[in-house]
Amino acid sequence: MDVVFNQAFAGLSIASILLIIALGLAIIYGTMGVINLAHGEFVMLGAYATWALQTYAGLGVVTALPLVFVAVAAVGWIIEKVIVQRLYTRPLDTILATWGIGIILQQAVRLGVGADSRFVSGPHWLSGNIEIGALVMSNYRLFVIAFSIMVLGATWLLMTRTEFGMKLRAVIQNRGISECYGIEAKNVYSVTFAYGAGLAGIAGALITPLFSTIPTMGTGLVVDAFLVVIVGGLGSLMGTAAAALLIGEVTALFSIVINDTLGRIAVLAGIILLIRFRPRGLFPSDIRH
Amino acid sequence: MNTKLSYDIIGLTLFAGVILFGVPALFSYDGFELNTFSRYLSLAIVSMALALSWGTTGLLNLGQAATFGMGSYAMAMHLKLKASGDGLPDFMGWNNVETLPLIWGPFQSLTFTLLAGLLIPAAVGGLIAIFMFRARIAGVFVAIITLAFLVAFQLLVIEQQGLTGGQNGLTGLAQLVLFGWKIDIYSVSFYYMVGGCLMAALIFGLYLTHSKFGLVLRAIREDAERTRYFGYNVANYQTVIFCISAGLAGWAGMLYALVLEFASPTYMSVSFSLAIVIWCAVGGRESVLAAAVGAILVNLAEGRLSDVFVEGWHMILGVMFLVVVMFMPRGIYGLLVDAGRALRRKPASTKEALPFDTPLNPKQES
Amino acid sequence: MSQLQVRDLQVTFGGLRAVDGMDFDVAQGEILCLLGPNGAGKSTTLDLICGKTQPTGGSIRFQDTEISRMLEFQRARLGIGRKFQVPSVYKELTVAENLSVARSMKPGIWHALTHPAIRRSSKMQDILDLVGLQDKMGEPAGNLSHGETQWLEIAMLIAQDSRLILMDEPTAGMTIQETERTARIFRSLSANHTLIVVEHDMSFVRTVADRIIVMNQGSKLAEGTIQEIEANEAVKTAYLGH
Amino acid sequence: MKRREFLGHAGAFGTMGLAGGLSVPALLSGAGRAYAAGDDIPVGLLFSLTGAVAVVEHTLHDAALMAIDEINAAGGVHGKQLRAIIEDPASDPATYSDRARRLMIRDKCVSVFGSYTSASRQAVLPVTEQRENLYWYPTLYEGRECSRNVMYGGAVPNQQQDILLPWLVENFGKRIYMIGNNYVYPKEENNYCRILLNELGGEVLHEEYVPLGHSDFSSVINRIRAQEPDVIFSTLVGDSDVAFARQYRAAELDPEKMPVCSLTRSEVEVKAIGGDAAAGHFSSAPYFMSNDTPENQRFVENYKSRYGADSVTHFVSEAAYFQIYQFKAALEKLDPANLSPTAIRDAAVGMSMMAPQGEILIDPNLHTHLWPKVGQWQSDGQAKVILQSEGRITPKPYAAYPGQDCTGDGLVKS
Repeated sequence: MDVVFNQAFAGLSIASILLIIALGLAIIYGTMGVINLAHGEFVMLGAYATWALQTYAGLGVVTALPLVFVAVAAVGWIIEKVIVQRLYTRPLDTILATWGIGIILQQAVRLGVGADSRFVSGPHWLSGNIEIGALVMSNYRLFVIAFSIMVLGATWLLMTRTEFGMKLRAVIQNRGISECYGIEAKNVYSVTFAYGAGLAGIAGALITPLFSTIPTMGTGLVVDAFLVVIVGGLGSLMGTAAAALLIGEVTALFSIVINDTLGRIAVLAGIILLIRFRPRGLFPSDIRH
Repeated sequence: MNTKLSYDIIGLTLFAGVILFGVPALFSYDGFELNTFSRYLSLAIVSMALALSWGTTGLLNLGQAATFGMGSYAMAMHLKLKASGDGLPDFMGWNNVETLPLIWGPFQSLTFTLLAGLLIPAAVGGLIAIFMFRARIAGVFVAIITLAFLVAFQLLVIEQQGLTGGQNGLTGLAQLVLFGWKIDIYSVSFYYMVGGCLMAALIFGLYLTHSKFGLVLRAIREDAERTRYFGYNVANYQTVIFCISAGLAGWAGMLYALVLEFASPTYMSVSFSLAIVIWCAVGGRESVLAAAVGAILVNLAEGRLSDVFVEGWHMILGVMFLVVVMFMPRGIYGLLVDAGRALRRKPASTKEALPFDTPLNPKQES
Repeated sequence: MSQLQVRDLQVTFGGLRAVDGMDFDVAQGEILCLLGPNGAGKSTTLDLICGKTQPTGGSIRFQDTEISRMLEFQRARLGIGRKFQVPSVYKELTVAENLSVARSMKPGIWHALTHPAIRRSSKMQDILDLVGLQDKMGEPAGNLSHGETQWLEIAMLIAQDSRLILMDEPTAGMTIQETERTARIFRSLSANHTLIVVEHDMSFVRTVADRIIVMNQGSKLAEGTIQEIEANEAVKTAYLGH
Repeated sequence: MKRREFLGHAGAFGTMGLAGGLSVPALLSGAGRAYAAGDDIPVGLLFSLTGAVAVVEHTLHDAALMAIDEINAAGGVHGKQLRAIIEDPASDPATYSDRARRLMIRDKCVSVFGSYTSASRQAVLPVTEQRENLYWYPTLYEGRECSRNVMYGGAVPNQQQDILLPWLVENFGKRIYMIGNNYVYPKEENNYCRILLNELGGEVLHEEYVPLGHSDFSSVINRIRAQEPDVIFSTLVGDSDVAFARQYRAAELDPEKMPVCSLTRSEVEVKAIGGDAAAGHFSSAPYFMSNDTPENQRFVENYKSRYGADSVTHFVSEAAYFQIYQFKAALEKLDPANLSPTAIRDAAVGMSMMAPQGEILIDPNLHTHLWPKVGQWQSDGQAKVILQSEGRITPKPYAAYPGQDCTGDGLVKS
C-alpha cells in the first residue's frame, strides 16, 4: 500500500514535469499548428540560462525563473520572426525547419559553453522531505508540482481573461476576419511563440536541479511532450494537463508492475491506439475546426 | 512521348553514368572511397523510398528508420549465424539464452534472409498502413503515429537483448557469400552491386511514378477526399505504397548492414529517421531520382564538411537544412524545374487562353 | 423504373436533425433540382447519397443495390459522381492528368500499376475539345484561370462518366452567360446521365430541371415541376415568410 | 584557451583532409602499406565531440591531445612528430565506423585512439581487424573480448570488483540493490557481481535496468526506499547517473545508511552532480584525480593549465593519456622506417611504465594491469581513497566464464 501511494506521487511528479514542458508546446501547436521540434532545445536553453545566472550572478533557481523566462522567450521571439513566420502555410515543413533550429541551438551551446555536463544546485530551502506516514514527498518535487499548476492557471487566465487572450482566440478561429478587425495576427503569433518558448525555458530551469544539464538534454524530452499534447487534444490546455497526469501516472504504474522500458513501450502503444481512434485527442477543444 | 518521362529518363541516364562510371573513375577505383560511396548509395535507396510515400503520396513517414533497421537486422542475423558456425551467437550466451530462438532459425538460409529483409519490413509497413489509413488518419497524425511506433520499436529492440544484441546491436559478422562470391566490401564489384541495387530501385520507382498508380497517388496527396469520389480505394493505394516504401527501406537496410559490417539500434533512431526526411527534402521530395541525389549530396557534404570543420559541421548542416526548407521547399529538384521552365518560356508565342465565354464546340461525346 | 430510391433518410448531428425522413426517387436520365433555404439539408442529402456522411436511418437504393452503408469509393464505382461546391481539381496535376485520374472505369490497384499515367484516347480528345482545353493539356491545373478551372471540373465529371452525378451549386460565381453555357452542357449530359443539382439560381433551375424538390428543415416541403413549385403555397410561405 | 587552440588544430587537419579527399588518391595496391613514410607519424583520434557521449569523450579527446602535444614538444619520437588526425564520430556508431575507415585506410594512421561506449568500440572493430590496425580503447568495459587489434586501457570486471565486493559486504552488509543502464556493460558487471556475492554469501534484492539517457528515477527511488538495501550497486552511466544521484539526494536518502557504490561515476559526473549530492557515496576505479603521485601531480597540473582551473581528470581520461605514452614507448622500440600497427602492438606487450595511477603493465592479452581503488566522494568533488589493492591486478576479461581465457594467442577455450 505504501508503494502505491509513493508511486502515485512519483507519477504526479513525472506528470508535473511533462506538463510544464508540454504546455508551451501545446500553445504553439494549438494556436499556429506548428510542430516545434526545437522545443526541447528551448528547455535546454532554459537550463543553461539558469546555470549561467547561478554561476555568474549567484542567483538561485527560483529567483532566476523570471529572467530565464524572458531570455528564452526573446530567443523564441527572434526565431519566430526570422524563420517560423515564413512557414505557417506549410505545417509539415515546420517539423524539418524546427529540427534544423534544434541542431543549430544545440551546437551553438556546445561551442559557446562546452560539451560537458553543467551543475546547477537546487534551492536549499526546498531540500528535504515531507513525510506523511509511509508517504515520502520531496519538497522540491512538491514545489515543481505546485509551480506547474500555477503556470497552468496563469496561462489559462491569460488565454481567457485578457485582451491578448481574446485576440489570440479570435486569430485561432479565423485569422482573416480577425485581421479585418485590426488584430495583427503576425504579432499575436510572435508573442504566442515567445510565450511558449519562455514556458519551455522555465521548464528547463525547474528540471536542472534534478537532471543533467547537457546540450543534448532536450532531444528526448520533445517527443514525450509532443505525445502529451496530441493525447490531450489540439489547443486544449486542460486536455494537456489531463494527458500529462494520465501519462505520468500510467508510466509510474507500469514501472513498478513491469519495468521502465516495457512500461514506456506500453505507454507508446496506448498513445498510438488513442490517436488512431481519437485523433483529436482526449479533450478536443471546440475552438478550432 | 511525355516530356516529364523523357526528362526523368535523361536524368536517370546521367545519374547512372555518374554513379557507375564517373565516381569510380574519379576515385581511381580506390577501395576506401568506393566503400564510403557505397554507404551513400545504400542511403540513397531509403531516401528514394521515402520520396514515394512522402513526396508522391503526401504521407510523412517518420518511422522509415524502423523498416530500414529491420532489413539491416535481417542481414546481420544471417551473417551472425554464419560467423557463429555451429554454436550460438556469442551475445546470446552472455544473455543466458541457451537455445537458438525460433525466429533466428530460418536466417541460416540466405534466400530466406533476402526475402525476409524485403518482405518483413513491407508487411510491417503494410500493417501500420492498414491500421492508420482504414481510419483515414492523415497529415500530421501519420507523422506522429509512425514516430511513436519508431520510438517504441527501437526501445523494444534494445530491451530484447537476448534476441537482438541490445544497445550494441549485432556485431562480429561474417562476410556475405553470394552464389559462391565472398563479398569484399572494399572491392569495386561490391560498389557495383550496391550501385546496381540503387539503379534497380530507381527504375522501379520511376516506373511507379509514371504509371497510373503514381498518378493516383499524386491525386491522393493533393486531395484524398476528392479521389475517393472517383472510385479509388484510397486506403488501399496508401497501404500499397507504404508497403513498397517499407520494403525498399528494408532492402537499403540490408545493404547498409553489409557496408558497415554491423547492425545497430541507432539505425532506428528518431534522428536517423529525420535525417532521411532531410535528405529527401534537400534533393526534392517529389522525384525519386532527386531524393536519391539528395541523400548522396547531403552525406557527401557531411563527410567533407566534417573533415574541414571538425566541431562546426553540425552547425553548418543545420543551417543548410534550414535554408533548404525555407527557401527551396521543393529542394534542388524544384530549383531545376523552375530554371527549366524559365528557359523554355517563349515570349508571347503561346495561343491566348480560351475565354470562358467563347462558344463551345458543340460536338457531343459518344 | 427509378434509378435512385431514397426512403425515410435521416441523419442527426449532435441532436440536430439535418435530414429528417426524406423520400424521393430519381429516374434514369432525369435532372432533379434540390431547392431550399440555407441549412435545409440539401448539401447533406447529396453527402448522404455519395457517402460523405453516414445516415442514421433510412435507405438509399441505387440501381436496386442498397448503398447507404457503403464507403464513398464503392458508391463511386457503382456510378455515382460528385461535384463539390468549391471547385476541386488537382491544382498540382496537369489538365491531362486531372482527366486521367477522373477517368476511372478501372480503379483497381493492379490496373493502375500496369498502365501508364496518361493514355491518349479519342474520347479524351473529344472531352477536351468540348470544354476548349485542348491546348492546355500539359499545363498544371493551378495555372488555369477561374473559368478554365470550372470547365476542367466539368470535363472531369464527363470523363468519369458516372450514371448519377451529384452537383452542389455548379453555377456559383458564374456570370449569366457562363450559367447559360453550363445549362446547355447539363442538358446534353442528361442523355446518358442522371443529375441531382443543388442550386439557388432560379433561372438556371428553370432551364435545366425536369423536376424540383424543395426542402425545409431537413425534410421535403414540396415536389413537382417548376410550374407546380412556383404555385405552391407552402413554398411561398417558407421562402417569403407570408 | 582550449577552444581556439582546438579549432586551430581542427582547421589545419581538416584542410589537409579536404585536400587529400579531393585529390585523386593513390591506388591502394601500390607499394604495400607504407605507414608513416613521411616526416611525421599519423595518429587518429576518434572521440565524439558532438552528440550525447561528447560529455565524456570530449575529456578523453582533450587528455589524448595533450599527451600528443607534450610528446611533440619534447621532440617527438625518433625525431618525428606525432600528427594527430581528429575526427568527430558524433556519438553515432555508423559514423564511428565511417570515420575509423577514414583514419585507418585513407589517412594510414598507425594507431587510432578512441571510444567510450561498447557500441562504438564494436562498430570500429570490423575495419580494425580486417585492416590489421591497432585501436587503443581507454575505457573500462565489460570484458569478454579478446581482439588482437585492440589495446584495452581500462578496467575489466575483475579489476573493478575483486577488492570492492568483500569490502562492501564487510562494511555495509550483504543485501545489494543493482541499478544500471540497459546494455551489455551493466549486465556483465552484475553477472560478475553475482558470482562474487555467491562466494561471500551476499544477496541481490533487486536487479534493474533503465534505458540509456533515462532521467526520472522517482520509481527507482521509491523501490529503494521500500526495500532498504545495504548498498546500491550502480552501473548507470552519463546523464542517467547524474540524474539518479541528484534525485537520490533530493529524496534525502542517507549515504551513511544506503551508500551508492558506482563502477562508472568519476570526477566528470561528480562535477555535474555537485559535490554535496555526491558526498559520502563510493566509486571503484583505478585512478582518482586526488591520487598523490608525482606523475599524477604533473598530469593534473598540465591538464588544468591547458583546459582551465575547473577542469577535471578522471579514470578514463587518465587512460586516454597514458595510452598515448604507451604508444610512444612502443614506437621507440621500433625501427622508424618500418612502423606497422602489429609491430607496435608486439612492442607494447610486456611494457611497464609509470602512469598517474601507479606503475602499469601491458598484458600479453593486450589488457592492462591496473591499481584498483575505492574512493569516497567528498563535498569538494574529489574522492578520498579509502581502499587500495595491495598490488597490480591482472586483467581477466573472461573471469566470469570458466574454461575461457584471453591470452597472447587470442581466446583459448579449455
